[in-house]
Amino acid sequence: MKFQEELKKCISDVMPELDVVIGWCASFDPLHATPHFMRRKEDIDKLEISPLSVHNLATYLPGLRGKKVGIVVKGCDSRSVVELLQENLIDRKDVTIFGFPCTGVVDQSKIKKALGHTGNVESCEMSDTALVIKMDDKTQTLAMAEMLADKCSSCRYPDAVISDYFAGEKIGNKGEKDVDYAAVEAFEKLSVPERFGYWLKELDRCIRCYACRNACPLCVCRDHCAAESRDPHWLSQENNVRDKLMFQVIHAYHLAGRCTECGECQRACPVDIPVLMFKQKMNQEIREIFQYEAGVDPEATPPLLSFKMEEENITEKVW
Amino acid sequence: MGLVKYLKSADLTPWLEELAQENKVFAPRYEGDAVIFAPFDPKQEISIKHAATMPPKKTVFPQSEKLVDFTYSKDPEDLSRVMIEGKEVLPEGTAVVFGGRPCDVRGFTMFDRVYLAEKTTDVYYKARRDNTSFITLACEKPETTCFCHWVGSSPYDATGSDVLATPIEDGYVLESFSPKGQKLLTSKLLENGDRWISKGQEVNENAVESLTDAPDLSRAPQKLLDVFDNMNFWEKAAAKCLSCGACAYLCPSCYCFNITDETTGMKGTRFRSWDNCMSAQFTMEASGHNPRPTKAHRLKNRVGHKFSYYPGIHDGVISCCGCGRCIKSCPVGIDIREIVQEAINHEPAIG
Amino acid sequence: MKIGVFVCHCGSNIEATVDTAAVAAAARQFPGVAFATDTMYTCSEPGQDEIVAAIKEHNLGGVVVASCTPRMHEQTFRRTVERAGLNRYLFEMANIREHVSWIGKDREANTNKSIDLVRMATEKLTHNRPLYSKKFDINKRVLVIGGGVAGIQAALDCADGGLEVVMVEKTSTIGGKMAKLDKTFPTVDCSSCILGPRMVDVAQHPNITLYAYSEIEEINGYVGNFEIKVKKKATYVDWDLCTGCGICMEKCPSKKATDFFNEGIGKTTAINIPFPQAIPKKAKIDPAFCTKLTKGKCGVCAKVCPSGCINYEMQDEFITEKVGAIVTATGFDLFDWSVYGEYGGGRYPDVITGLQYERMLSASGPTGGHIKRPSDGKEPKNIVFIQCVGSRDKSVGRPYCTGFCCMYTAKQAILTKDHLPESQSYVFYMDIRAIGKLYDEFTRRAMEEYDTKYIRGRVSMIYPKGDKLLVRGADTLMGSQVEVDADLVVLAVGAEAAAGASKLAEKLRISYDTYGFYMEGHPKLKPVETNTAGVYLAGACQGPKDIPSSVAQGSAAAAKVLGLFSKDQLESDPQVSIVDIKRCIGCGKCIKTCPYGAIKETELRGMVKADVIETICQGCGICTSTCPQGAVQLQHFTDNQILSEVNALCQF
Amino acid sequence: MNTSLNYAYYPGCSSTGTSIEYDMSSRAVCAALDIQLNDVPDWSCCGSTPAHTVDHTLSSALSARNLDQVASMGLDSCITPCPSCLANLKTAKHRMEDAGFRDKVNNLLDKPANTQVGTKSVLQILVEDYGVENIKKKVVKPLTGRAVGAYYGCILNRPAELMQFDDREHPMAMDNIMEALGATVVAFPLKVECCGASFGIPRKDLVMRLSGKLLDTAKGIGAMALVTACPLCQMNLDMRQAQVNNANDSHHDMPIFYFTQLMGLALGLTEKELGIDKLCVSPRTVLDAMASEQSVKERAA
Amino acid sequence: MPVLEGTELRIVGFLCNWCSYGGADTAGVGRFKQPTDLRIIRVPCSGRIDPLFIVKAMMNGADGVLVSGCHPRDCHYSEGNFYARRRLEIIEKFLPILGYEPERFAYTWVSASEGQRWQEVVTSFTDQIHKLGPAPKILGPQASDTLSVMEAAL
Repeated sequence: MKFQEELKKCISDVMPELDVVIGWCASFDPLHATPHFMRRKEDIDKLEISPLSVHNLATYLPGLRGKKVGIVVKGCDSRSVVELLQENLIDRKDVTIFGFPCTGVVDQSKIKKALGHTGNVESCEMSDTALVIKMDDKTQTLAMAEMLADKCSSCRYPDAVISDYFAGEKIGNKGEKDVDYAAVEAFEKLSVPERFGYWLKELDRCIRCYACRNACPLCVCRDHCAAESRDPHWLSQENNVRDKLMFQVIHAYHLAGRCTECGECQRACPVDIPVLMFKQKMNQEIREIFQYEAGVDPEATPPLLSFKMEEENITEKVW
Repeated sequence: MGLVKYLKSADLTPWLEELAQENKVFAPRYEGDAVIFAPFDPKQEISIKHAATMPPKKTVFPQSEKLVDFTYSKDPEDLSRVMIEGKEVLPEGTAVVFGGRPCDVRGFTMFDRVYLAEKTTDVYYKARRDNTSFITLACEKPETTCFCHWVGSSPYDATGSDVLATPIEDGYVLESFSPKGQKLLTSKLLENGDRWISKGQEVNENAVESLTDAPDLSRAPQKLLDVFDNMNFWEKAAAKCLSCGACAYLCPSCYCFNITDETTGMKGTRFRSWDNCMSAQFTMEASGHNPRPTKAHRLKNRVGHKFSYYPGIHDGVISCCGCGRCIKSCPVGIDIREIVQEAINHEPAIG
Repeated sequence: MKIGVFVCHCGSNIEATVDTAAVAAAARQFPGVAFATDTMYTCSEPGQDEIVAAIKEHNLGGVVVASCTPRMHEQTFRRTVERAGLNRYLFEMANIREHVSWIGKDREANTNKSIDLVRMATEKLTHNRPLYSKKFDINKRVLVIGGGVAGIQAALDCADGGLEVVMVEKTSTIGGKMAKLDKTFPTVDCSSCILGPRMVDVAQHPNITLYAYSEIEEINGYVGNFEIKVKKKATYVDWDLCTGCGICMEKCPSKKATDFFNEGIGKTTAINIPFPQAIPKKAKIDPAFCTKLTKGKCGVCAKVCPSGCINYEMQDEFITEKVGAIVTATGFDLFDWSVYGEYGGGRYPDVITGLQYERMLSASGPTGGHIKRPSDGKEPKNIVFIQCVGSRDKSVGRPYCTGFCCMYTAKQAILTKDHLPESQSYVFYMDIRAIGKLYDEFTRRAMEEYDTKYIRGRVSMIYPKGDKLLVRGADTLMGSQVEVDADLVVLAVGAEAAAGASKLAEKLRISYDTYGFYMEGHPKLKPVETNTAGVYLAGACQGPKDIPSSVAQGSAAAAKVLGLFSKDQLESDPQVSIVDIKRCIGCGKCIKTCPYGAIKETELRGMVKADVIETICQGCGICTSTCPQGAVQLQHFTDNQILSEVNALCQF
Repeated sequence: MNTSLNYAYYPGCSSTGTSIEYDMSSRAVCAALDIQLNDVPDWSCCGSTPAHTVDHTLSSALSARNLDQVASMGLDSCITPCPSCLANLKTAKHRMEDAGFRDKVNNLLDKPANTQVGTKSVLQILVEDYGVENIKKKVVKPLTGRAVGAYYGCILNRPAELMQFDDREHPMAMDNIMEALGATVVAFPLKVECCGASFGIPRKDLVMRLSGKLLDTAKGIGAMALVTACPLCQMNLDMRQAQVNNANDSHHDMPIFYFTQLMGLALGLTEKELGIDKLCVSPRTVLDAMASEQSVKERAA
Repeated sequence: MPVLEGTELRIVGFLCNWCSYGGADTAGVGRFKQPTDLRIIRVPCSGRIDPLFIVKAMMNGADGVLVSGCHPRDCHYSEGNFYARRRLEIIEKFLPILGYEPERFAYTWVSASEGQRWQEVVTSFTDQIHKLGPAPKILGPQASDTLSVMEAAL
């Protein structure tokens, strides 16, 4: 990535004023990156930006409130930052945002599917078009386009929507693309019992680790989440699908009008439950009813925290 | 040396079906994109090519289990006199877990030291532990995240297992390591395995070959105590932690739980459910005070417990089985190996 | 918590279709229930004593009463448990009358449903906590909206009771509809002779501030502390200087202005004082007709005004008043009868409304008390009165009876005879509604002594025939068709809610019925209260009323206000939201959505937190359903309380 | 102006007999205004009197069939000169919205009827779709001179909820058209009075009284002629005028036109094609008067 | 014995205290006959209704949920029902993805004077739910507890 050096340069320039800058670096194997907290100049050398930079680092910002934080953001991540600003959970003056032109990040589960497993990756070469992975004495080439996360294929904000420094050439908003809810719509075509059964089956394996919640940049309640409280007592701690499903609904509803579909919830899930669909459905409704999209305007008020006396797109039931 | 038998790959399913007649059999299979241990169902293909996403922990230590069912009743003479009657719900039936890996099964030995201690035996755990036998699959090739050999184990370690199955071309060498194991190997489908033993050993040795050298962790317990108060160290280590429970819940050797009561009307149940020390609630006190207020404190506890405090009271045994799931499944790729090594190599600043 | 359950028979109201004994029996098996019984009339004294006794005997910690709607007796029973030493909020009600026994006869289903509702109530009760109200100071001033006879009565009673009164009147004079009347039934005494002095009292009373030609712009606050924004509409006349001499009216060249006070009978000048006895007696300019304001020419009034009080630049002015209670007396308006095509839909000048006729009869009216046909000024001989125009008529959306038309028609028939002894009056009626002291006697006099011809039937058509109007209708008693050659037709037009009533209701946050009349707190027991504490009703704004009832209600409202203000402090409703500081993460969503600005941001050890101002919080609970982690909880309607009800009903 | 006015045309039974001149003049006028009329193929009685007085299902079945015919023409609206037909077609459409009733009707028919098409009167489309202003533009022989009154009858726009046309008590459609044609229109107070039509057979005396009153009133306000839009009204006032005179010994000699006939004249059509000669009370004097008035104007000009 | 087996379904209502609860009372005072299925939970304002209560009710076995508040602009707290309208609309549209027919939930406005209207609302909503029959239920902690039964049903 050519802009990477430019980015490192500009991070090291501002670093003196900052307590920490968050980016990505290599992880336990060549197929994974991990969040990288840079405090000293030498940390910057480790910075690596690639299609493996999947993590939405905005998740860390509320926890670092009060500190001077620099953050490297993909287009989608930057929308989470916008939301956090909108809900004054972070202070603009304390956050320095580094943007770069993002060409998309991989979906690890797609790679896993393609390769059968990813337990022994020895090396991984990446180009704009392909992933060349060496494993089990075999070299396999995967088309990048097919390995990209779904959100990337329909991405309309490849460049950060908000940034203080931008490294590299902006790709420019692909405004013409529209969010793609085909998956949701397809799912809705299923019969009632099919839909009902699907979630029971999927959520059965949920281990209630709440990675989906804690990876979510907008689940700001964190330690006070209703999921584990007795007052209010929404959920029991029993291992039952009812409570697991209910939690997903709580999560989705509390994100209504806030969620930017960064997909961290689903990515974080250690047992690969497709929990993103709940949020996509909410967003689809929010868009249709309120023509609202989260994470683009720090000044906006989310639709569920406001109202109109006459709602153009709500037709009430006649009895 | 116990019984040694040979099983043709083709006979695996029939054998499991056979076992399923007297036992509840658990075997790994795909649920969505995850491989988890589920009640064996001949109609559904099992998946044992690679270590499962989830260890078979829940087969002995369920995600949540009923401890007591209780009912209130009233004295018809005086409604304000309420009697409560509790019924202990002990697990019943025997189970066989097929397809766990040495690390997975060895994990239970960490449980045993805690839950089977004779003064404080956990009856629920004991019941399941006694009634469950493990047919463990030796690993042919460790993954990048594997480090069982760091913590005193190996790809064909049979500790905690009743039968160790080593895959060889089109079959398995089965060796029993307990009376329970011997019973499991009485099936007609199995033939004597002596002539296959060498093949099995070959596979085991290759596996060991492919391991990278393990660092010496003997200083870990002390070193971790040394950095106990160095919050700076832990804050760095925990910086990217999301304090979710994935690591603990996927860990074959994490055994913490929470107990809650749920009541509807005049009936209620006391549940025991998994809990994890990464969650803020874990140490939250009724007063509202939390002795482990930050994720740094909490990560310190998890690493410290496994590599220092537990060994400290359990004759040096590290309560980590090196399966590497906490690394592989961590949403942000925290690597416990790194942290332990950093601790070991950490030199306190002079002065 | 030990719970006592009392299932009420309500005589046979509940018992007839609910097996109350069975409900009580079932309740005994519910968790926490230490005592359960069924009683004849739980709200009666013995009934309440039984509750008190049970609380003492079984030392109950909470009580559930299954009876009528809580909107009826919740307060009653809260006081009861309080008498027994319990906190009033350790009480719940199950509505097994309005919601069960009265809406179906299936005894099994009703009993079963009642048991459910009781279970729900007990489950909630176990989550109830004692709540304690705070005291807060009140502003002992009262706002009276509307200067009709009801408003005047309320204002004077309050003022005489020593309260400061602010009266806001939409038009430029008080007096309302009554001021337009010539005489009043059944005594046929002069309307302005009774009302006039009361209007003067209002003007002169030291405790009353009058804003005429003004409207309510905005209402904020709550009982005891309302803040009112009053809009004084521009009169273009400085009322501090205006002496009401009336020279401007004599000289004003534009004499085509609509004469609202005279109901459009005749015209008036662009600058005018509605009528000689107007209070305040001040002139105002009707900008639509003033050539100075429309074309910039003229300015005569400014020249002739001896006190130089004309100001063509005058703008609307806004004043803020602080009061503790509000009496709403906005009266009624006449139904727009032009929808009745069969009466000519307004095409025939000689078809007029009863109120227009009143102005004609009035000596101070546009015709100086002479009855003249609007068309040609001739004295009419045959006068036809048609009743129920816009009353008791579904087809025009006015199914209700206005109630006073029968009487004023009779009065007008009588007065007509007095004015024109030669004349003959006909009255088309549906029924005679003459309920009231001396009322029926009065209508009889109209028929017998003044030989008014009463024809029971509706009019199907009025059409001109020569210079007369042919009125054709049915005589349902004779079973025949009748036709009357009328010179003048007077329509007894019914009353409808005053224009803008619903808008004001929204500002007052009170509810109104399908027709726009304001809803009283309870049809029987709270005739002048509303659902909003500190807001009371007087007169026809609550429903069509004649003068005596309006005056009575005016006094009743005043009595309520005086009662409210008899204490120096009010107790705040403790059913307000409170913030669990530990759980609050200071995202401010509750602050954004609170309609009252009752939640403010505070800081706790460097962290932002929300904080509820208890006296401002009105207990709507929007914040509670907005807070994702449930840190702000509306007391008595907490998540856990509602969840316990849900779980009581839905147990998988 | 909308040049593409195109309707299905339902003449109704009376147009083949007593009110043939109404049908002629309607067609002629529409042609003159290039409004395209397409006859409903194989149309039948609408089921109006007497069917609807004895059997609603039958009467609606008849109408439904006709509406279905219209639908099959691929047109979505149908017009008819006759108010009774109009009322019955509209009523049928309305009743057919009720599933139960629809089934009963469809049982009587060969195939379920599509009754989605709307029906309007010729008068209504002239006023609403074509427009009085546009009519005015087309006038070549203004009807100057004599005063006419417009008589609508009792069913043309009632019940209001069903007919959805003009004011139920005080319609103005024909008044406006006549005014546009240059006629002096006198406000006729009994516009929507009943002429007694449906009692024509059983209670002649009623007809005499009611129609008599209409004629008296018309005369009283100085009308020289009445225009109608209803075959029954026209018949009672025109064909029965002599009888009325006998019964009430009055001496009316008042021509009763169909409004379309006067329109036709104003649009320059010949009396023949408008069936003027079919009227019982001779309109000659009135027409001549108008003619002379015109010629006076022309000379003046 | 929550509902009468066979004859009733479980229908939960959330009503605001000022308008709709009053409307239901008015219906009672007017003796307007209604089906017996509905159980009413009284809340101060439709704005207090957390849409999650509705989901909770459904997942705990309700067959239908009905919410009613003051007509827009008439809210006793002036704004509550405006917020409610948005939130309820969202959840109504969301329910289908969970495998509930959207018709199982409805929200409407009934004023304290509209007893007649309340009767219509309750009656037609109850019919609607009975047409749909019982909602899918979660029968046990494990998915299999429910799925096995569902498959058996198919």
